[in-house]
Amino acid sequence: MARGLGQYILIRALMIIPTILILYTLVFFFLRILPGNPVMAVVGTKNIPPEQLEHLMEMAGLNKPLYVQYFDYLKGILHGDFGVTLAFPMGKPVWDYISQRFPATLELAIWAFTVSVLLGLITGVLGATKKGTKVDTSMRLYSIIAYTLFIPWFGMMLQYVFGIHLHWLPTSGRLDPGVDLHTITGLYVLDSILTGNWEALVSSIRHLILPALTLGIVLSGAYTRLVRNNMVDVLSQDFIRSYQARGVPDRKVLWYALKNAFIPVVTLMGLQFAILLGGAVLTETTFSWPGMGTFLVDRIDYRDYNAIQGAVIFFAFFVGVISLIVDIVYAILDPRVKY
Amino acid sequence: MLLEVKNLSIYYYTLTGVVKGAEGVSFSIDRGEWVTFVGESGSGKSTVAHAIMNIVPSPGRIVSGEVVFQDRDLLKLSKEELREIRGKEISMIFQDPMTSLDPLRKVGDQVIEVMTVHGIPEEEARERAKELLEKVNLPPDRLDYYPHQLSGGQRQRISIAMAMAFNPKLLIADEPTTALDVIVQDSIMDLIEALKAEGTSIYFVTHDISLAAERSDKIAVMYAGKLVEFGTVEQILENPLHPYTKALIEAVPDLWKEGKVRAIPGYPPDLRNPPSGCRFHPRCPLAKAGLCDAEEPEFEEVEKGHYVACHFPGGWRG
Amino acid sequence: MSEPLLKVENLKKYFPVRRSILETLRKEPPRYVKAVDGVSFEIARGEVLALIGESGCGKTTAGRTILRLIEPTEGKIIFDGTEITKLSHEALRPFRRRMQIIFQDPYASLSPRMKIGDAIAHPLLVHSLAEKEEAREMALKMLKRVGLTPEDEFYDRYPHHLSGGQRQRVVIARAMILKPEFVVADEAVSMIDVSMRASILELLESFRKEYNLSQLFITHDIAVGKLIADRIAVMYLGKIVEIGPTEEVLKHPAHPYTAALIEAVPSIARRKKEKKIRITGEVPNAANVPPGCRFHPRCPFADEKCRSEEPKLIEVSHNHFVACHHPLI
Amino acid sequence: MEIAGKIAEFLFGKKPGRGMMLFGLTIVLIVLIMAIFAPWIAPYDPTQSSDDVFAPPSGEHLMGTNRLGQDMFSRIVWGSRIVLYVVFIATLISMAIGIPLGLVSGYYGGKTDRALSVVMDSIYAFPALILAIVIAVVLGPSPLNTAIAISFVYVPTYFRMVRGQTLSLKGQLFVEAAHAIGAKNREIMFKYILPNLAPTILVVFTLSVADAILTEAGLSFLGLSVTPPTPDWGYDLRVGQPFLLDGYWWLVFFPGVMIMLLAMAFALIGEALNERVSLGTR
Repeated sequence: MARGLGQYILIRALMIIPTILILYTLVFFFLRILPGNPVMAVVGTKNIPPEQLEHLMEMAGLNKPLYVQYFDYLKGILHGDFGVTLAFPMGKPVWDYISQRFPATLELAIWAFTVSVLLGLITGVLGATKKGTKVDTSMRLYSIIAYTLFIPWFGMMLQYVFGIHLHWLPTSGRLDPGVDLHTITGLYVLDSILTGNWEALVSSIRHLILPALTLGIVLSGAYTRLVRNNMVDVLSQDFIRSYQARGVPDRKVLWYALKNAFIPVVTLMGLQFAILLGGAVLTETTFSWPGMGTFLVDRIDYRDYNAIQGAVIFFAFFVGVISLIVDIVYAILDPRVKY
Repeated sequence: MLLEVKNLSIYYYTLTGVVKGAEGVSFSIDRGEWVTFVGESGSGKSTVAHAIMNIVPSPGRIVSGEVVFQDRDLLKLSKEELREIRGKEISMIFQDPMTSLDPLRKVGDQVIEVMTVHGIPEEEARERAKELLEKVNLPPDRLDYYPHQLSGGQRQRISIAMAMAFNPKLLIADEPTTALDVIVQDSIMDLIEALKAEGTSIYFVTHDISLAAERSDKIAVMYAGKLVEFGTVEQILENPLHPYTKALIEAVPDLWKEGKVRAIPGYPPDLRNPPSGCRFHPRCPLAKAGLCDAEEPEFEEVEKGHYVACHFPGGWRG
Repeated sequence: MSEPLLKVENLKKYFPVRRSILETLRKEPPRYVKAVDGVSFEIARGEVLALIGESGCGKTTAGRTILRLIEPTEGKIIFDGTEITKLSHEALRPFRRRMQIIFQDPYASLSPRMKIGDAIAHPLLVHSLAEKEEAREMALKMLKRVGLTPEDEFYDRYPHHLSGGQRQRVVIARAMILKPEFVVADEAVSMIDVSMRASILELLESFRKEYNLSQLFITHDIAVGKLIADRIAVMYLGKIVEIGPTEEVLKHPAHPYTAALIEAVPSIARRKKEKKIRITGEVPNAANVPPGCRFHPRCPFADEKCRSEEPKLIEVSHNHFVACHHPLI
Repeated sequence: MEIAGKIAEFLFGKKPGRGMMLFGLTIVLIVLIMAIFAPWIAPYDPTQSSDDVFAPPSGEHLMGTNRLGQDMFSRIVWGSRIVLYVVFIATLISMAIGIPLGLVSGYYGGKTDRALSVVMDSIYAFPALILAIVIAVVLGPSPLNTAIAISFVYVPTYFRMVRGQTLSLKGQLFVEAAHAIGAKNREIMFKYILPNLAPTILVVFTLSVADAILTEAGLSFLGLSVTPPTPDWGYDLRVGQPFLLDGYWWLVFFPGVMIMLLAMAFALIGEALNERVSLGTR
């Protein structure tokens, strides 16, 4: 069994490759269907000497035939080379940015994810166990409202109330100015604990609260709905009544029902993570959070196609890894999964 | 008297109206007695079974009646008192063995749990679980299986093993063999009979009156939420008094009987809006206008232990 | 006996077992579920053959394969002298008119979004047997014929307005409007309430008389088989183990499995029974068929020969065949 | 007439979710009227600057004015045109591609189906907003381009839903019955499968419109949808954010509320429809 699971994980891991390839191909060709070329896009209509243009083209690898570029870049990725930036500051490895920005996004994602799942579970179970009552209706409304909250707006409202009006929490950045933190993982909360820097810990948590709540609440709506519906479904099944008929205490029965209702939620988590990353772009922009999202938006302003390409492919890889983890968790939780 | 059900009514409050799942049902079961409830889908036979355990699924509600089990009304017990009876004094087996076990837990854990929630230490329960599996003719290693790894028949055996954990006073079997093939059905019936031999009373639900014929002591016939006839096997099968009972017997194909079967004309009624008077009157050959469609017949004892709710019991005999 | 309407020879249907990614990568040989494994029989015009067996014995697959709703793996299906096994879908269409099927589940065999009248009329349009108006008229007549009156009211109803018994009448009407010569009735009454089963059976019987309709009546219930069939075939794990005239098979079962099946059927007429044959266990997985006689692991009479050698169908009495090394008669 | 009555009954009949349905339809109707009659409803020219900057909401300026002195209410009214236009075009395109592709792919199966599914799944699994950003960047800011970018990311939604449903319907008995009566594949797809898909398509349509509204707002918030001074809710939100610190809340409050109300309206309609659909087949 254990060996089977190990091999399953391996094979499932290999299956990320086509997904990333497809997205890479899509993005690669998308970014090249525009008239002119990426370098032209950056320099615009500025009159620059032909030799300098030539040099720029070479630096970006754009003077080679398309298919050579395609495979060159692919080869580069395998060595962690995501190309260089084309716009200010020019010629810096994209990977340097990614390695610096990604931990910030990951930290935000982890907290937002936790908030969303916890909120979704609580509200969903509440709705299902009080099915048909006012509580149920409110939970369903909560689900729809949370789902349709517009992240920047919701973020700004929280900034306005808790930051600007009440002065409780900071509204931008990851740390208060003047707080020093020696980074190890790039996840500030973790780093503060690892280095025993309590001032930084408090500061980083305070900075996390509003962005994580914003993103977490918006994402929780989908969980509320799914948990509620699954739970209602499971609670109406025979095995639940058969537990009751055997004298199993209600508390335990509810727990078993939750376990069953949770399995489809695991599948949703994979997809939700993708939505979470999309939402992170908006959240980071709203809260000036120095992550992958603000990096992407930054580069968009410069029309820096190499950097955009690098960032998107990295996102694809990350999404692939998450779906792998989700599948493994699923296989462990559900004995019916065959591998 | 082990179980006495008095005037039990269960309604389902659905979005499209109130379905009167069972109405005014009264009967009793003696110690060691096997009573089979026969009826078509929607007749209320399973609803009553669920009500005895007080596990009527939502949106159903018990609206009136008493379920007196060993001199205590089960419907008035506290949650904890009821929980102690469930699975220990009264056990239940469900219709669909595919859905009546938790798919995420090993069957062994589920069997053991029946005993631990009623105060038996884990270790002892594990030993007894093995014995129970042997009793239902399953190898003890099946305890380590997940439900999806077992066949329907094997799962139903697991359910019976759980029901046997405490030598219950009453076993409620809700169509336990409907999803199974005849040969497996036969062996499951043998197991239930074995349980009865140890003194357990059986409340058995089936739509197949011939299955009722073979092993039960008494038969209860239900139609459209009403108990229409109740008596010993001989009384019901050899001297049926309700026209529905008679029609039901004649509608079932029988390997050992020559001649045709006869359908009952019409369709079962919609229980949101049941027929007035006797609920069977639109399909009944004896129905008399002004009486059967207006006045509900009383459920009365016509001979010793033989009850019927009909204005013309046995009326076809002239 | 004249030329049979339907002749099935050595019909086989193997389903490949879905392999996990691991198994595919390890290049493990593909395994098959041998749902139907060499079935042969004939049905005369106007004859009803009951195909009886427990769930998983392959009876339903056999019925569908004969109609080529599932493609056979091997064997021949000869309908009215023409082999239809290898016909293209286009060439098969005229035969679709002549052979029909009635499914077990009346809830699933009608499209929820199609008026039942249109569902009945559609076969006529498919085969260009009538124009729209005419098809409607014929469908109305058919509704009346199967007892769904007032027919013009029923025509416009959707399946979810109907009870199970009524739906099965619609399904029968849809199959019968083409005036087929042969019908596969797959457990046609097992999901119908007991009180209405007899009327559905009567309806089928009336069509047999009217169209001289041959039927392959697939059922798990021998008692139903007894009621309607001229002959009975008993299937076990993809093979016919016994076939013969209904009376003969029921009174003198030659295969231990048939005998056990008969004994297990509950009955009002024979209330207290004593068991002569007791078989244990359950039908094995069709992906893992036992060697020799397939029934030997459960058979009380099994010996060495049964474990190694597969029995062939032999005639034990007139027209009564059994595949057993130790037939009971 | 009879059909109109049935539709009215379906939409407003005394069924669960009636409140949600009514609320949703009312909001959609209001926004529609705003868009159609914008020139008559808006009191000012939305792009006209004035000296009256950062005026708080008042009788004169219902939703205040921004840093250029433009009337926010007029901008909101005119902005509805952009949202509706983009979302309508985007949904139309993605349905036109996703539905037929999913139907044919699911019905016939085979290698093409598998290849197509892998591609669609890959796109589906990727953050929709980020993909839309990439496409919008390449195409340049214009409402039509935004619509194309959005439609691209929703094709897989329709494809997967239709394909999945087709697969499950294909295995249903009534489809097998259609084969048995000799119906051709085309007839089976259009007469037996498509009508049974319709309710689900309707539900997914409303939900994906809700989603697309938020995606459109996201793109314009990032400055990828319109060029100034075109009035657009998402863009106004972005431009107003820096002034939140000074307490000018109305610059962001109203555009955001509109985005959400419209998205919520469609989500509520979808939820109500979903309930009706699952009720109808029971």
